Amino acid sequence: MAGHSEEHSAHAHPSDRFYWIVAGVLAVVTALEIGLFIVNEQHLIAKWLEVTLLLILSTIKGAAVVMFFMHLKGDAGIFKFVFLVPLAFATTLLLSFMVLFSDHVGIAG
Amino acid sequence: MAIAERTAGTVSIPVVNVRPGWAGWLSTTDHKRIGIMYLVSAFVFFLIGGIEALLMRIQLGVPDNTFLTPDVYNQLFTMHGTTMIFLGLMPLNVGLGNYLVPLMIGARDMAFPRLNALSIWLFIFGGLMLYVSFFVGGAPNVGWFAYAPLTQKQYSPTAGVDYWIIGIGLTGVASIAGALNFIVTILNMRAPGMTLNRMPLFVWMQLVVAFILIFAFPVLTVATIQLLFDRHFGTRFFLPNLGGDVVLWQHLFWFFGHPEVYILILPTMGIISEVLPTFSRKPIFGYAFVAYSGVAIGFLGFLVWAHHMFAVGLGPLANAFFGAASFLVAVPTGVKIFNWLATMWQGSLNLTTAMHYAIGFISMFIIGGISGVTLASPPINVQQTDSYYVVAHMHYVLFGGAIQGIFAGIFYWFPKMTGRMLDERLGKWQFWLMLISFNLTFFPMHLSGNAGMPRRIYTYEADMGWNLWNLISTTGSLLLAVAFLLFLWNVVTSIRRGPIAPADPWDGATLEWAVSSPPPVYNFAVTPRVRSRRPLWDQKYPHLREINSGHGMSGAHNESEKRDGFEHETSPAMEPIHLPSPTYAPLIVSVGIMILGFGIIYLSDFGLIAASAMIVGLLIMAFGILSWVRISHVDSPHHAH
Amino acid sequence: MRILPGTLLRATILIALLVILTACSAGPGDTYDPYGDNARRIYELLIPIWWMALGVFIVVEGLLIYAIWRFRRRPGSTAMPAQVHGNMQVEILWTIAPAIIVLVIAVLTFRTQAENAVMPEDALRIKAIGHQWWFEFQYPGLGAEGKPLVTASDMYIPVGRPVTVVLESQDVIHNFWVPKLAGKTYMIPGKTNFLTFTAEQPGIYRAVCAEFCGEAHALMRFRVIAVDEAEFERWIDQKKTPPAAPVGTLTVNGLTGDAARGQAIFLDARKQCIACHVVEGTNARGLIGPNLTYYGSRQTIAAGVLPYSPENLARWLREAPKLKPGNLMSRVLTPQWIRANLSDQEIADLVAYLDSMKVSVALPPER
Amino acid sequence: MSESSMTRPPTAAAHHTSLGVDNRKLGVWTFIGSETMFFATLITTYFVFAPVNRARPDFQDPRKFLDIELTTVLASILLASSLTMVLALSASRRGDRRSFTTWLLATVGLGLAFIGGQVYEFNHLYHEGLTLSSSLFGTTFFVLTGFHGAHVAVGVIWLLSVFFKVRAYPDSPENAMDVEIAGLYWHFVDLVWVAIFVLVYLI
Ligand code: HEA
Ligand code: HEA
Ligand code: HEC
Ligand code: CUA
Ligand SMILES: [Cu+2]
Repeated sequence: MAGHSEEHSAHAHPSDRFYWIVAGVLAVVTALEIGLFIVNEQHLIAKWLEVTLLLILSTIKGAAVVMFFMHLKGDAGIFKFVFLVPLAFATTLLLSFMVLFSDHVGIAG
Repeated sequence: MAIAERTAGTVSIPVVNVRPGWAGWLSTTDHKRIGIMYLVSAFVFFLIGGIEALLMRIQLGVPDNTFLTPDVYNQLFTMHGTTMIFLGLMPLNVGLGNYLVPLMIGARDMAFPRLNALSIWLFIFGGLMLYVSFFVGGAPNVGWFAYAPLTQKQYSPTAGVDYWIIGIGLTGVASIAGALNFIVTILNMRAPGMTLNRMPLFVWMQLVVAFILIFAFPVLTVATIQLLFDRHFGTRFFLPNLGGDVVLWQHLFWFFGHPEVYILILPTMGIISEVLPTFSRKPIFGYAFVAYSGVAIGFLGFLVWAHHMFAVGLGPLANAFFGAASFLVAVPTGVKIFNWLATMWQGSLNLTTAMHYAIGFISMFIIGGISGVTLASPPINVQQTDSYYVVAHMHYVLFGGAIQGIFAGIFYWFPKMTGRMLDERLGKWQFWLMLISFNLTFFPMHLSGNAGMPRRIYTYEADMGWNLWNLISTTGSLLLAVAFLLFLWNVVTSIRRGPIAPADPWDGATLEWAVSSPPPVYNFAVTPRVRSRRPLWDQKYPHLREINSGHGMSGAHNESEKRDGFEHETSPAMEPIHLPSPTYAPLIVSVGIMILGFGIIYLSDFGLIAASAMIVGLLIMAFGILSWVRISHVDSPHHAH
Repeated sequence: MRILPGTLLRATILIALLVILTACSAGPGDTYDPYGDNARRIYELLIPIWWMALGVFIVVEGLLIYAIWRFRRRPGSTAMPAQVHGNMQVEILWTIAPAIIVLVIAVLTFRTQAENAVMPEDALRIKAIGHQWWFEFQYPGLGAEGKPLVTASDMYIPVGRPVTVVLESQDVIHNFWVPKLAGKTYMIPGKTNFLTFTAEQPGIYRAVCAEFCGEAHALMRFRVIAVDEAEFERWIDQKKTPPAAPVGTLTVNGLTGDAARGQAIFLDARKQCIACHVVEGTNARGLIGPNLTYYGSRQTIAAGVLPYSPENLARWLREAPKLKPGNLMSRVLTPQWIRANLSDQEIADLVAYLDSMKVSVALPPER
Repeated sequence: MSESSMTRPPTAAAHHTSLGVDNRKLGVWTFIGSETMFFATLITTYFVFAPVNRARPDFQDPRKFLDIELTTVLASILLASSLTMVLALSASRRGDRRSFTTWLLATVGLGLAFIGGQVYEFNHLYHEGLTLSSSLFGTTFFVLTGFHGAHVAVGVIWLLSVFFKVRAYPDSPENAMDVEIAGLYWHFVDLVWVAIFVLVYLI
């Protein structure tokens, strides 16, 4: 991590080669996702495990896009703030609504 | 004291290319003019909302009244609520912010002056669109939170709801654009030395509010888009018989709606935090606590939305959670209240009209806050929700709180904005009349609410025991109108004949008082360098300067820095003053968007005509954007003129 | 000295209001006058919170008024007060003190919440369905042949026995509120809600729809009639047998209506009534409007628009569009339609018929 | 304006900012934060209704309608466009105008390809009987992916406007920033697709 942030700091921008590598990683992860999806049409592993793996893989993907393509990694802290705080709110929104809509008891007060 | 004069010899004063007369206003990108346009248009909308309220109050003055038909009454309360919130209070706050934030942080303008102009136009057109609905088949009549499925075509066949959606949509885009502008301006355009820790509290609160806005508003936008699709394009988000979920609308609306009420109150809490110290001749007590409690309120505001839904049947667990979270808001709010009291404590209170209103804010807001706490208790809430008790609560916080806070701000900053003083004596008459009639109007609503009077009823039976309360309310509201007329009179006469305002009429402490009244277009001839929270104050009273200002900041002040609250850049002659040129582009873009909006409303009913309107709108928009891009390039600081 | 008279004035007004409050007797919708366990527990929760709130109010306003009086700038004074920036101890104090108060409030709240959420197994279940703009009540299994017993606008319940109201809606959201018996609960299309309460005293309780539900929301009312258990059984027994063939006459507004003729008109498809209304034991099977079986025993007409009386009933049939703007009956029974299709004599006959269907119950007092 | 003021480096006094970051870049990042909430709400709605859809008589099974091959192509297109975008930025920072043009137009092309793919997909689904009103899945799916598609379209227009601006004023010192902020928006739209891809198509 430290090694990279060196590279991204100040105005030293990463090389094109680096972007190609990131894109390669993204391609591989996407392939893994799709592979997992197709293979598990046969229900080889439990659904929850598949979902967890998929979420992890796409988090990696998203993080790579944000950190390297959008250069959030190593960029000014304020950008992290204005992006990550709403991201946290957004996640809260999603999770809390899933809880709220999971079952209705129907007793008021 | 005015820097502009003192240093004018050493800087290049820009030739400002302001168009004369109306054209100047239509093409302006000056944050001060835009601020005034916000204030004036919002105040006009406010008066219209007030007249709607008066009509409702007349209808409710006596039981079984037939002054209004139910449908008209329903349109009136919907438009009253929508107007007051979206077209009155919010833009009044935005207007003050627009005018003052750049001045207070020592900037020449907002970060994006043209975007700022777009915001004001979208706001005005959004408001006008809402009001067009009255003339084309009926205004929205579903209440300001527009619960599904009443809003569906089946139950609300007129275009009123569509106008509501589009009108709110336009003002919503305006608000989001405005919030982006505030965030960037406040974070990035502060004068040298103006650390976050030295920012005036009004600016702090505007910053918090801008963040709340950009987090909360998109949720409303999505909900209204979904409703629009339900009404016109065959979706079923909120159609229960097809599997849609009407409770989802409520969650989405209030996920926005509760943060919204803090959007309304926090800027005025910022005003109070400016007015009280000035007229107490003391610094704000517990600056950091007042600032961070605002952040805490803003944050907690996102965790309490379902306290508007206790009667929905979410289950005891959910209700308990949202109730507890709501109680928690009382703590940071209390912190603010007590710090304000401590600011006044042992001060030298100059009881100007602005100070009257600031004190009025505290005394009335806590009544609303306390009724909020009873409402936040789920069991109590199910007795009080949907009753006039809620109407009482909201008006104590909205009127007793926010509107009185705005008046504090207007009386405080009017001299700065117009160069004239308002009449203080008239102002105090207005204050007392307003305070009394406000309580006459809204206090009885606690009682009628707890005596079983539901809200949003156009008539009631004579034997319910509510007659006296309603009569008092109606009387009070008529007196309120007199108070507003006093204010209008005061403004009109003072602008013409009021005493000329000096740069610093109140012995203020913050940067806006360092420039002339009204300030020059470029605000500061030379960008000030800030050394403390009270830059101007420290300059006027060097012996009282805050040695350790910015608490916890390193004491790296050298001798010359200690001498002055703020200084000017050491090389004044160097910096050319750069101001954005006037342009019609934002106006054109918003006209295009408005026409597009009309097209959307009628798309499913008048396909061809509406579609052509949409295309026309898009073309106008495209034209506006093109000239926008051109002017912003020509105008860019790097571009040789 | 400027500010004092105003403050006094304000205080006087508030005190005057409080005096009026205590002096005036409870109205029919008063939440401070509970007759049901649910509402009573809420009221008992409100009282301590109210005292705490009053305490906070007095402290804050007291400090405020004292500060204004004590620290106001005297004329000619140029003194510069001490520039105090803050104090950690007091900050902590006034963070913790309100926190403790709200903690107490929360604990009390949760207790009441738990008590009011209890739904006993043996509670009487009544289904309440919201319509634009009236309430329908179904007593499952209590009608003829185990079918639900259906009525509207008057909800009979036994005293002293827990009732669980199962809340549903036919169209938009409504809100079921009997202020003296229980807190309100939404009736939501696509969702079922429950509300349990016990009436502690016999009585006729006013109730309303509290959520805005469209044009005639203000006129969507009902009554809860709590009678003792034996009387309730008697009501059920009568209600579940279809009304006998109508006999007799009734004079309304000078016209003598004939019940049997009225029934014939009612059942005449050209007069439309049966398209929307049910009368048990006849071929009136319309499900759009309220069930009119034993209509003669209603307390009110059209969800509380008028008190029940033959004269008012005749008025309703003639002027429904005016009496309750927007009501769905008037979509068909427009003023023109009525003029063309219902003579005053026919209306008198209809009234005689509807009024002839009565059950006998000993009515409790109005609360 | 005096000549001398123009000789100063563009990031100095004229662009002095409190945080030392560019105003417009900060604005776009903040806007992206706001858009995050926008899409989160749409995605939340999708999830709230997924189980309801399953329980209804007019249930339409996402798995039956969504075609993994087409989706893979769409996802790859957008990911590739992110690469070309960042390469365009890199080229514009280097001042390499030719490869900037290439990569930027490649991005535009990929964006158009994505939109084309989505139009194809929607058309295909429509003929299979999935519409806005056919089921809750149709309702939530089209509104979510449709709004994403609209964002891609806005992105394409934005990129084109940057392209023309740079062509008209090749020496403007703001060009790199113009490209960067358009790129930020573009990557964000890609990012949303990463989420939609997994949440809607795969799970
Ligand atoms: C400016 C706007 C504003 C503000 C600031 C507030 C503040 C609060 N509101 Fe209010 N509210 C509205 C505007 C506002 N509200 C509106 C418009 C509605 C109605 C919407 C509609 O239905 O149309 C509404 C409705 C509303 C409801 C739903 C009612 C219903 O319909 O059922 C609830 C329920 O919890 C609630 C709670 C609160 C609480 C707990 C606060 C708290 O933030 C208050 C905190 C403040 C204090 C408590 C006072 C100061 C504190 C102290 C002095 C410390 C000591 C105090 C204690 C220990 C108690 N509000
Ligand atoms: C900032 C917000 C705000 C403000 C300031 C007000 C101000 C007032 N409100 Fe409002 N109100 C709301 C926000 C606000 N309200 C909201 C959100 C609702 C809920 C809506 C809903 O249920 O959907 C509501 C609902 C509401 C109701 C309940 C309606 C119902 O449920 O049936 C009532 C009833 O009395 C009421 C009354 C008033 C009155 C008398 C004023 C007075 O204070 C108004 C004072 C102003 C004036 C009296 C205007 C003076 C005008 C002139 C002097 C004329 C000058 C003319 C020219 C120059 C041409 N309001
Ligand atoms: C279009 C359907 C429709 C038709 C036709 C119709 N009604 Fe109604 N009726 C209603 C509805 C709906 C209500 C409830 C109105 C309300 O309270 O909002 C109602 C209410 C009533 C009431 C008052 C019920 C109560 O609960 O107090 C009476 C009595 C009544 N109708 C009688 C009649 C008679 C007699 C006719 C024929 C001449 C008739 N109705 C025709 C729909 C209809
Ligand atoms: Cu039903 Cu209001
Ligand atoms: Cu709230």
